[in-house]
Amino acid sequence: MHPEKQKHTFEPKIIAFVCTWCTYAGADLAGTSRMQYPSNVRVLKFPCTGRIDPVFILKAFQQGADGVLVSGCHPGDCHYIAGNFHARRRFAVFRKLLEFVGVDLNRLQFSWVSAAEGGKWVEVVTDLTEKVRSMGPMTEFKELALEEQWSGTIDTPELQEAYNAI
Amino acid sequence: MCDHTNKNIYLPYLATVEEVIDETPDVRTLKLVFQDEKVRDSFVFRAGQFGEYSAFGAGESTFCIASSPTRKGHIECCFRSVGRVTEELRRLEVGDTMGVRGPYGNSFPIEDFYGKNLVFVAGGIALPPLRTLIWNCLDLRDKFGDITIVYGARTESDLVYKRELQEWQERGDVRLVKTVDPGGNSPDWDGKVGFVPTVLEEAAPSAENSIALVCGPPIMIKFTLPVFERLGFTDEQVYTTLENRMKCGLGKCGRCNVGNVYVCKDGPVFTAKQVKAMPMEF
Amino acid sequence: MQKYISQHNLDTLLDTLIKRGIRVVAPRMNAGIPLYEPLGSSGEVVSDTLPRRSAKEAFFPVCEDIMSYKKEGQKVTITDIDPGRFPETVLFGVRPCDAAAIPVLDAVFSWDYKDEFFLERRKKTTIIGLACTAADDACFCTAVGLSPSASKGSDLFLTALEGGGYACDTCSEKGEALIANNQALFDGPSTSNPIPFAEPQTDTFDLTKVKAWLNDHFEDPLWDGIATRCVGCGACAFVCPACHCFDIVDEGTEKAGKRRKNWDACGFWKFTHHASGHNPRDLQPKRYRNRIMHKFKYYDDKFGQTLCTGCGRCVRICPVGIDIAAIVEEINKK
Amino acid sequence: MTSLIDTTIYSAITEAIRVEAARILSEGEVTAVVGYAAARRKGSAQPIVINTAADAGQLIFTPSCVNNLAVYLTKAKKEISKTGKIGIVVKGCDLKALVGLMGESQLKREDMYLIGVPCIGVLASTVQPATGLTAETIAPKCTECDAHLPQGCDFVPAQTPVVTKLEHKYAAEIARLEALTPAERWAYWKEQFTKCIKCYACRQVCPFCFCEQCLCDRNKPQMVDTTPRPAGNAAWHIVRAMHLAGRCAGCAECERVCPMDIPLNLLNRKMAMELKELYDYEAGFDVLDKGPLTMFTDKDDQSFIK
Repeated sequence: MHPEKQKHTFEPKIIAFVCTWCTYAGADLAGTSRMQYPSNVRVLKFPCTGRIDPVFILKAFQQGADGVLVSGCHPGDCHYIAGNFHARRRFAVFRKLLEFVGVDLNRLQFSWVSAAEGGKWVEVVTDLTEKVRSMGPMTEFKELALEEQWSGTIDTPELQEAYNAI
Repeated sequence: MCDHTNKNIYLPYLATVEEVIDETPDVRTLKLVFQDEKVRDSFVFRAGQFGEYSAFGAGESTFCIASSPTRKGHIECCFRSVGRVTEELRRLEVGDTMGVRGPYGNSFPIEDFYGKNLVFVAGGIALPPLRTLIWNCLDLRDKFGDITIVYGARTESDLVYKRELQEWQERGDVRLVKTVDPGGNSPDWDGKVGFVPTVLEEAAPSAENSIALVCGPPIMIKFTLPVFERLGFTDEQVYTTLENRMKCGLGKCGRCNVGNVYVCKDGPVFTAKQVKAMPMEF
Repeated sequence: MQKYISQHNLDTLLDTLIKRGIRVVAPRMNAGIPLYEPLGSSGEVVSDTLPRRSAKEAFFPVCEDIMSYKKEGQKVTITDIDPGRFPETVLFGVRPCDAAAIPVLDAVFSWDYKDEFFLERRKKTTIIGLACTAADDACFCTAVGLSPSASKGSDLFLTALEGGGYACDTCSEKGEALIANNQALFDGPSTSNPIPFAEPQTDTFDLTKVKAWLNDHFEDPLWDGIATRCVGCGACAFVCPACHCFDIVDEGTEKAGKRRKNWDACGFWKFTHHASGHNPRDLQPKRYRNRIMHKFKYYDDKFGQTLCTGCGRCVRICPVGIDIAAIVEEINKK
Repeated sequence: MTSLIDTTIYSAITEAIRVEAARILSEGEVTAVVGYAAARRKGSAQPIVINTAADAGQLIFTPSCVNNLAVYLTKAKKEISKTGKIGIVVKGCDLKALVGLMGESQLKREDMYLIGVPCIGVLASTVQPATGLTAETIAPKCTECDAHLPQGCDFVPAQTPVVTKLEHKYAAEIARLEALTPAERWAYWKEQFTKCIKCYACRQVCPFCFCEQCLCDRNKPQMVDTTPRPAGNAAWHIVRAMHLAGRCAGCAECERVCPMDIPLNLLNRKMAMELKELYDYEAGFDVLDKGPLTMFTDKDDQSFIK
């Protein structure tokens, strides 16, 4: 009973950094309950949101992610007591930095999903995928990856083909 | 010197891993065959030269060419996996591709050793730079006097080339002195127990008409050179190879210098006399 | 035979070169800093201040690809960079201290192995030097045997004349070829005298005496005295016209990527750090000693030239005010 | 021509610092004093470490004394022997850095003898060392300084800094950038980061960059590209700003030493503003044993979390 999957022109690449105790379990629950959600999301499991370093989010965007989701236990549920409290502050500050540098914050979504909230996981992933799909590919980091210093550039065909491949 | 047909001196030759030999839990030897037919025949090197080995995606790393120049068609390299490149190399299996750039550096002046007695002293993973020379000499055995090999490591499992140590032990024309640091020996260890310099002093090879070749961590070299002096070896009779951080391997990138000596171009093989003339910066 | 070119003709020359598709690199303002960069039009040239980075960048780029690789299963295909595709370049407005450093670099880049990335760009570039008329107290080119009007390294050397226009002396066939191709823009020698050159106020160093001192003072309290201040950054090496050390690094994904050559500096702790943890130059005095030794002794031992042209960039840029001229002056007095 | 800022009190301060340094050295209270001395170029100054009372005469304080000497006391600087108490000449902004380091238990207050300096401003990096101090040539950080008279020092010369009100340069620039659209801000920062040549001067002079091995020097895993291409530069500067968030004391050394004049302190000032707004934290003179990002409350803002 798969819902009819329309052929979309742009399939966003979503990376999800999740904590293994709550959100991963929630995603697992969504799976075992046969809930459907877009397959654009690639899930990376971490012991805690406190372990999710802002440089991972930066690296995800650099390697071609169009949207990043960071999700973990609700405050108070953390297996390590204070992991998500620290993460909360860290991500609040990191968001401001990315915003100041010019990254569109709609591509970065944070959420608390507990092990029982399979539905909420599906909802968060679907919302983010549709939002990013409507925004189109994230070109900032992709174009930046092709920029060269003036002295090192030679007009290689590879460079040209890479430019128009974005 | 290597004759670079193509103009890009940083371009490696591609080679396929033919055989993987685990010497110790973290030291591995790879036997490589060049993929390009022409390179396989034209790649000529001398004992003591080194190469830059590429693990594509991780970078390049510098080790000596461990196989003997007398054995054609393939080369071997032996490395311990400590850094990013060596760990990537460790993941290679038989049939995988890696890059080799070289051969670089000077080499042991083997022609001057003809007719002389040879004393090889090596410690831990520093046997490969001497092993290429040992096999080179053993393949031309009659050209040399008697050959003594003193080789030691921290523990028995740290000894590399265990098969060949066995072979050398069984040969009649080689005197092998194996040792492990005190406490590193298992009950049925048939070699000596003690640090390489002390074992060397006991073996007491005669300095008369002989050449000493030393290779090991700087601490071992520091304690071995005085032993050779006490045994009567002059500084011109003792050769060693220096291991410095290298990137290009051909005298351009500026990081391997000890004083005004570029280890990659003017070395890595030096006499003790040259090493003593260098400032203490290696 | 000395020629003359007016300011207007010079601008026309640069514009025609740009139209012909030749990359004209000259000092221009980039967000408030003078830098050697490709020109859009001749109007952008700024010739009164010394650019913040040196002209070596036209031959020894801050970062360049030297190879690219693709991995499929067990096979790897590597593609070479074709030096033929380096752009034709005219390097205009080069100060004598920058131009003089370039032939010094020729020696190391053609020592036995020919580094085509450097040498091919050298072949494809014509260097138009410009006499220096403004020096500040950081400049010390006269102290290391150069002068504000030295044409060493330039193919064509312009000297600004009073009343506008430049006298130009050809110093190589490339210079002659450039004049031959644009015959109309050059006139006969002019009689007006040049605008007075700059005079850096440092007295000359006796470089052989400095080298002699360095020969037997590898261990000396002088190094500790200076280098306790040095914080170990790469700024002095990167802005220096003569520093040429580089790093080779692979960048890319599992499947494909590039091998890149980019600037490196002996001031960094990582420069000589072994994977085993051993570092022959672990403390900053040893690293800073290597910088002075390489410039005033090692390069002379190997290639018979001094690796410093007295441009003063490292003096201006050093975060902690380490002044190489003061150090060499102190050694000179010993 | 804007009026010269009166810096006559600096000569009296220089005298006071020399006397004090000579005293504490001769009495053996400190083993060394880190201060400023004149350099070769006219009007320029450089950091210096003196060990004997006789050398105290070399100490000066002028508008060219721009370095933050706190970097010499961190463990990143292995060359300076840390035996016994060390005297250090500190401006207000430098002292905030020292306070931050004490908060991160890198330094102990009893190991330092603080010679505070009543400071009315130092020169910007873009001017020649000998130029006079005016509203144009003053360092941008000094236009927003609230630490003209350092607190909690062992000795402060008796001079009182007379401060002229100046237009806050950073606040104005940050407001201008915040008014732009994200695409314009990205273009602005892309242009700035393209200029970076990865000389790491900003990291090496920063008192808070004392890691044994910086994230960017590690290659297992390679989180930040090492080559100075715009992609690697952008990642480096974003990571640097994030690692200094809630720690940076605003001494703006990173911006001063950048050979390419990249306005790096804008990133740090923006982070400081956000932390002030979010968690009411501000770098100051009293040692806090927990920085804003090493603690939490259960009432922290989480409006951005679904």
